[in-house]
Amino acid sequence: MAEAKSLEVDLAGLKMSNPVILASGIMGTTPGGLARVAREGAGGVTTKSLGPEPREGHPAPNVVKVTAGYLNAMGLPNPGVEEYAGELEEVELEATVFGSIFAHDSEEFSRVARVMEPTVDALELNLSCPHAESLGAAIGTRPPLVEEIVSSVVREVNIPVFAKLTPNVSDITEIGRAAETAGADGVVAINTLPGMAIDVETERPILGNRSGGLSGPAIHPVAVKSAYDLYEAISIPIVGVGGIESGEDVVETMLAGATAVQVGTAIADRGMGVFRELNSWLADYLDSHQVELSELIGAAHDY
Amino acid sequence: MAEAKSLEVDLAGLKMSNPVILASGIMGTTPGGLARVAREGAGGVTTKSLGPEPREGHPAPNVVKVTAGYLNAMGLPNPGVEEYAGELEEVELEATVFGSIFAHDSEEFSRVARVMEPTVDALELNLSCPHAESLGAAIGTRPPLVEEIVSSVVREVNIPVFAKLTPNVSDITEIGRAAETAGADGVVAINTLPGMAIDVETERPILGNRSGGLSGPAIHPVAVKSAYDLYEAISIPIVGVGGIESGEDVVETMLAGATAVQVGTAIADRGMGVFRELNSWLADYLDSHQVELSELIGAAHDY
Amino acid sequence: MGKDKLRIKKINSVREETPSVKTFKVFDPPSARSDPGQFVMVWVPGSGEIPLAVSGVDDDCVDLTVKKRGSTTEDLHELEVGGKLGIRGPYGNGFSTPEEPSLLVGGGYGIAPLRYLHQKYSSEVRILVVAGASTEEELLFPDELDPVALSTEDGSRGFGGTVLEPLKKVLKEEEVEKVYASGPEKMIHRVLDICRGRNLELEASLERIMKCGVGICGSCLIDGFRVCQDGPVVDLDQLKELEEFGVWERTFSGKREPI
Amino acid sequence: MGKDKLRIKKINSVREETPSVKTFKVFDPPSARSDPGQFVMVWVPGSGEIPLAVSGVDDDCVDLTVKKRGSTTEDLHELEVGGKLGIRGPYGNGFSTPEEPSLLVGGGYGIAPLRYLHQKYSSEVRILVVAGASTEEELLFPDELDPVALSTEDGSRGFGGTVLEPLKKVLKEEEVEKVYASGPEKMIHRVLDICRGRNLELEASLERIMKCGVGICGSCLIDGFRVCQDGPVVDLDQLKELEEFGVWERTFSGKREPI
Ligand SMILES: Cc1cc2nc3c(=O)[nH]c(=O)nc-3n(C[C@H](O)[C@H](O)[C@H](O)COP(=O)(O)OP(=O)(O)OC[C@H]3O[C@@H](n4cnc5c(N)ncnc54)[C@H](O)[C@@H]3O)c2cc1C
Ligand SMILES: Cc1cc2nc3c(=O)[nH]c(=O)nc-3n(C[C@H](O)[C@H](O)[C@H](O)COP(=O)(O)OP(=O)(O)OC[C@H]3O[C@@H](n4cnc5c(N)ncnc54)[C@H](O)[C@@H]3O)c2cc1C
Ligand SMILES: Cc1cc2nc3c(=O)[nH]c(=O)nc-3n(C[C@H](O)[C@H](O)[C@H](O)COP(=O)(O)O)c2cc1C
Ligand SMILES: Cc1cc2nc3c(=O)[nH]c(=O)nc-3n(C[C@H](O)[C@H](O)[C@H](O)COP(=O)(O)O)c2cc1C
Ligand code: FES
Ligand code: FES
Repeated sequence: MAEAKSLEVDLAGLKMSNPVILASGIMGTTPGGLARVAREGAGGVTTKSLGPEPREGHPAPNVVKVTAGYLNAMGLPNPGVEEYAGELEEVELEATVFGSIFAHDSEEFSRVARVMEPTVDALELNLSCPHAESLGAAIGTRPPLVEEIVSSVVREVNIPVFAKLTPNVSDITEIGRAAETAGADGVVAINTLPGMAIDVETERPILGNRSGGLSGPAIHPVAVKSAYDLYEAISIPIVGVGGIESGEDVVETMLAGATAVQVGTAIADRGMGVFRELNSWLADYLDSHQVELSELIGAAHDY
Repeated sequence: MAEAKSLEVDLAGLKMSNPVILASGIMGTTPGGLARVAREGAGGVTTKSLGPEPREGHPAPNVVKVTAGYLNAMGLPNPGVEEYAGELEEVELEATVFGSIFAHDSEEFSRVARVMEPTVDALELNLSCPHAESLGAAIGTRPPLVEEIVSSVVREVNIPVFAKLTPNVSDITEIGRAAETAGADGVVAINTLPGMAIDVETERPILGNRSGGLSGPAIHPVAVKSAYDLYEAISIPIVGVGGIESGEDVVETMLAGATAVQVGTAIADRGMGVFRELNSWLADYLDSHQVELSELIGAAHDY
Repeated sequence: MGKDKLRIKKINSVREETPSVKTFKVFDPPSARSDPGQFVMVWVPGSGEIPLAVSGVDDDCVDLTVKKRGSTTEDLHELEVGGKLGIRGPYGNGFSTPEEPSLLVGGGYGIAPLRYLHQKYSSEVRILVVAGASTEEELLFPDELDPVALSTEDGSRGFGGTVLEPLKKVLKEEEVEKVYASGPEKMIHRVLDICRGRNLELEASLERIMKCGVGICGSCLIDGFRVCQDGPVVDLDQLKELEEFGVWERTFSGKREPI
Repeated sequence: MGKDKLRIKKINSVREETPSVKTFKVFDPPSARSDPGQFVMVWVPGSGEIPLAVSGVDDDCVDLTVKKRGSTTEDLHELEVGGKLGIRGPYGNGFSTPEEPSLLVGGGYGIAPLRYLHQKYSSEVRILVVAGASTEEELLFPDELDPVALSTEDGSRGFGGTVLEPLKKVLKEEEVEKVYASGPEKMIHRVLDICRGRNLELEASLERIMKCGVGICGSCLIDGFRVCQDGPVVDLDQLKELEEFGVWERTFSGKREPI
């Protein structure tokens, strides 16, 4: 019998045991949550997005189920980067740790990045949260701003820097190119799509924040297309996110161009076992198709 | 017992028997298809988008099922506006008829509009088809172009003109405002979202055109938010489209701000009976809630 | 999702039926549970997607009997055992269960769905077959279906010309209550006339361009009738109502052209 | 979708249990099929969304027993019969089925899920109740649960102080194999100590800030344990492993603060 194929992956110089990463904002509110997900088999874990100050987030309801996904309007609750980084130092994590951060401008981004750097393996810049007014959305849709922020953080730190992109633009490759030009080590795509749910009995928007971000299987085809388009446009690695629930979704996203993937909402429907399940499906796939993981990346572009 | 509530609606001066309209591209490839949908109870029907010349569309596969929706890349097949308008004259239609048209620039749009005008009750400008290269997508994402096209068509014809918007922009209200400024009588939102599906066994994009437009329940929350945001931004009527499958979805979209709705993909899963079903649910809702249809429009904004 | 999601399947066996027709056997339980007359959408990766009738069922496998015609069927004919196909469906409705002496009339590869009908019911009900082909060697399933009469365009076997002559002859000689027809629309149009004249029941399987198979794209419309969902099997009463049937067909652009 | 989709329900009845606690009865089959210990997320339109234990079931109706505390519970208390609530769930796991002499210990509105446990099993198994409240008139379900011992903070009835004194007393006097506890985390922490000291089994229902209920937002984490999905019911072995339990709580921002 042939040797089992390796799931190891090199993502912008980060050696990961497998390509399945916990997405930001899911379970990562506390370092204890990250540790749990690492034990459940994720190759990498991403912190909740951390900002310069503590934030309580939006009023509840924060989450509402829709067909094939969830709308969420958490409103970036976080204890502030100092607090979080302090707690993160106490925890032992058996996975690559991505520190997600957000801020209002490039200077603040750099400040937050500096605090985060010592406790994580890489940074992920959340340029894309669609529902925190004046935070994120505006930034992530404007190439010059993206360029300014990314280059300022890249100058500031000595670990890989990823830019997380919003799909809420006409052409995501413009934003990807701006991040690459500014020296980003990789991009993460996509964040949630803007959406809303209104209850017909009370006539009210359900979310406390009225609207929120759509995640889950509903957005998966958008995520695949984003990875595919970015792969044609840039040469830094792409981390694919959005509605990944099955091993098949992982492979599909890698064929589109992703070097690794992130998983968030799937935990709601599939449970914490989802990381092991995806990896074991992936291992079987590599075996039965006699292909190396790295050969999958972008393979759909050959056709 | 109280009298049954009326489903009649006035959409930019068009008197419709009910607010449920067939969306463009579904069943409307031929006037015979429109007639069928009218018989099935739709208050309005929209033609397939017609252009200046016949087009065969993209190579197959043209449609692929994804979770909670479909990706399609038809590629705007149509027999050309002359041919279609000629055939349309032969057919008797018991519903308000919207003629959907597309073209490369404002001049061509006006020309196509002129041919279409005599055979329809209103025009819908497809500014938004995401998968016909250089047709649509580029146009519908640029406010100045939208303004130019809409005003040129509005000058040209004497029937109501609706601009159909793509969600593939950072801020759909900018495009809605451009259409309003240019004199559009209403907007239709939304068209499909850009998406893609790749088969993991053959490593190939499935659609003949590689990528396509996502429709169906998956995009419904995006449609609701679009209608909601547009309602805050413009004062011309909004026709809500995207993943409407149930009477509840109709009411939700109207509460967000729509005066009427369009239904497309639901026909695949719910069958041709969907128009009657939506209307009968709607009638029951109006009765049991003792509310007039027109009171629903935008009611969610009171909260 | 269910039957609409594309399923990638490997070809189990390939049989050459005639110089231009092959039958591909594929393990695919959903379509193996189809009724005769239903069809599947078949993706030939790298080539295209086309509608194909189920021509037979064997446990969890289906037969697809394909005439080499243009680019996609040519590419399909290139595939060998182990080759990959994408399948979705089955779609549309099937033939009713034959309960009285019935006659199947098929032209060319149109015999494909009738072969499945025959396979399923010929042991229970008396079923006669009339078949037509271009030449003797292009005749499909001659042994299985054992036609009581047949035609070839070149006259190399049976009647010379279309299947209509042998059909009329058999209807004169045999007791038949119902006709099941499949083949070119022109042929079916004629069969309709024949059945109306003789007060026979008729069910026919129609073919149009089918881009979606799920009833939304409109490419398969005859009047307001969606062949993919409301058909492909239609009965005599339905056919009578279709004004475009046998008169107009639709091209890929949706333009109508005389048949 | 299933249980996660918000269901809008009208309140069937409202009962004032104490000056600060009301029980709302709502027709909602999915949560009426919950196990004791499970909870629902309840949307008070125009106010907020909060987790509430099911405190009893009556055919297809559930009881929600709610203490007026802050903005959302105040708004909920304003609602009358016919008022609308949104419900999703039930979420989390429930208590195991009591099979041996058991003791329920509840502090304040924490008694709510225990009342459902009692309702469901007290006819089959010997179940004792020890309850605590701030004052005599705030004591919940005194008649139904008929506590063998109780405490009030102001000493107006039973032991003065916490529920821990009456608990210890009863454990000395009665044969008990298993303790079911619900109430403030501090109380449960102490009950844990008491049970460990006496080698008793324990199941406790925990409370944390719950923003999603479906296990993704992370607001309810204790270490890596998601109270909403992995709990809210935990057993003694699980509690022993949780380092933050009884020590740190999390604010709405996720910041940890001493309990
Ligand atoms: C319900 C139904 C059942 C059928 N069953 C059979 C069968 O059992 N055996 C058989 O041999 N043939 C069957 N056909 C006909 C078969 O679909 C065509 O022969 C085939 O599509 C021709 O494709 P081509 O590329 O070889 O030819 P071309 O005519 O060159 O077609 C080129 C392209 O056009 C498209 N195309 C052509 N015809 C159609 C069509 N009808 N619908 C959609 N797209 C089309 C495809 O994308 C194809 O790649 C059936 C057709 C229908 C509608
Ligand atoms: C599993 C579980 C079961 C519970 N069962 C009951 C019960 O049966 N009866 C009962 O009276 N109470 C119960 N609670 C506690 C109840 O959820 C809180 O009392 C309530 O959320 C307080 O909201 P408030 O607005 O009245 O108070 P405040 O403290 O003023 O809260 C203000 C806002 O904060 C949020 N909030 C407060 N507490 C929570 C929380 N725990 N989770 C999420 N959001 C919160 C809400 O959005 C609320 O609107 C339970 C809690 C949990 C976790
Ligand atoms: C509850 C929730 C909270 C999230 N919080 C964040 C966040 O803080 N920062 C961020 O970059 N993305 C956040 N996201 C977006 C996810 O990281 C991810 O991009 C998105 O959910 C799509 O992936 P999924 O479909 O696998 O969930 C959040 C998503 C959800 C559902
Ligand atoms: C098969 C198909 C073809 C379509 N063709 C067109 C078109 O020609 N012109 C257009 O404006 N929109 C077209 N659309 C978009 C629909 O009109 C509609 O905006 C979209 O599908 C969302 O609505 P739904 O979810 O109800 O289908 C098409 C959609 C589908 C699924
Ligand atoms: S093939 Fe699309 S409607 Fe029939
Ligand atoms: S409440 Fe969100 S994870 Fe538990």
